[in-house]
Amino acid sequence: MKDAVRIQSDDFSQDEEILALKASSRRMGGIATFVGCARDFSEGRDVAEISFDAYGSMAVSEMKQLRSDAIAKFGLLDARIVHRICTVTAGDNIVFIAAGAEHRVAALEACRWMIDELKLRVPIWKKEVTPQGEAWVVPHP
Amino acid sequence: MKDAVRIQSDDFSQDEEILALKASSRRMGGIATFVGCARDFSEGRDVAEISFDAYGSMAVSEMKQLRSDAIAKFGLLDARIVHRICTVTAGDNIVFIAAGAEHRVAALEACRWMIDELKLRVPIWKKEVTPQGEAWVVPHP
Amino acid sequence: MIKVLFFGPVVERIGKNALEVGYRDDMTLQELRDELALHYPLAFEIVCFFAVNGQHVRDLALPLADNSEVTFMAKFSGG
Amino acid sequence: MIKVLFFGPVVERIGKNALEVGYRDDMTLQELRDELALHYPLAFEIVCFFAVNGQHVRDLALPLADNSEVTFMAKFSGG
Repeated sequence: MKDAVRIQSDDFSQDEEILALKASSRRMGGIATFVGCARDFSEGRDVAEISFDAYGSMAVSEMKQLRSDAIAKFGLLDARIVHRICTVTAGDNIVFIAAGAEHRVAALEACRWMIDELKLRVPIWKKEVTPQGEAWVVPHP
Repeated sequence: MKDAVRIQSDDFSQDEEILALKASSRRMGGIATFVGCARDFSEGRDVAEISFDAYGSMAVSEMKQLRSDAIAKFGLLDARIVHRICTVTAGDNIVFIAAGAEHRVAALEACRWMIDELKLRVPIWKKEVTPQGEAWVVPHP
Repeated sequence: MIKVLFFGPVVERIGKNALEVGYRDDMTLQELRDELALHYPLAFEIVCFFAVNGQHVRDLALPLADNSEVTFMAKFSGG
Repeated sequence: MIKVLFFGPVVERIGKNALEVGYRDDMTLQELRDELALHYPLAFEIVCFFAVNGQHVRDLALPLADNSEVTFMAKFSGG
């Protein structure tokens, strides 16, 4: 089975990830997921493609820590985080978060918390290629 | 392509549902999903299987209304709701909710709202089969 | 004729999933409910939602049309 | 020797993704930052996170050990 936390170039399968998540417990009643994907338009500009840079070793260790923190904070049965580092175009998947818990509230809250925290903690940067040139994305507060 | 709102006996594929959701727009940056599944233990009792009864025609029309309401309320690009009506055992999928939006907050909030509302609005009832016999599930307030 | 439907936990307490009640002029949902509750008190203990022709109805004063499909439902537990 | 790493938008402003700085006794993260900021002011305008050996560091008074890996990072935009 694939690691619960990964950085990879290839796309991921939600079915495969959910199956792996479920394998951890037969008490899981709720699974919340978030998929972030590439848009063809951002901040008023067309976007042809998005590429990434990452501090790979730190990004993976931060994602592992984030997963453990979420499991402890929300009493999850399991959680998974996958981030692609490659060049993507509109519609392509970028990030996958899954939280599994006995009941839905914990799963839903943990999923939201994980994607919010990932954006704050994990050293990955996004560059948009537009008809006007390339630009690193400046996140809003 | 399958309908965005369905009641069915068969299992569903998250990959297939997400692909269908994404097909509606290239502006979709965030997709939140919720999967409810059968647990082997509930309210202190082992659960061998779960079966369902539904007021089918009303359930589908309520689910369609719920999807439209969510799209309008949260400015979603698309949403999908699938509920299985059959007999399931631990680990099996029961319900699938997906919300796709330009940005993650709308998708995450809509997903949570839809599963909460589904439980309040949609005429479906769950019966648990335990070693002590069968019992219709009484939802907590 | 009014067609009355039951589902899930209500069926179990009524012993059947449908029955028919003769239509009377100016009949309201409240009257139909009270009449059935007299015959099936245990079932109506758990009834808390009402639908007419597949639409949620909150106001029991609603007059019923002939040939309506009326449903008395327990709290939902899907999802 | 201190190994200094840069990523993404910072690389673009520095012109390279790594450099080495001689180690001095009692050297702090603040001193290293100030020294580099003098040479690369544009890059340090956007630096807002610091890591030492792959761990977030918030206190710039942290003394650096020889052979540390130090990273000066712009706001993250992953996810």
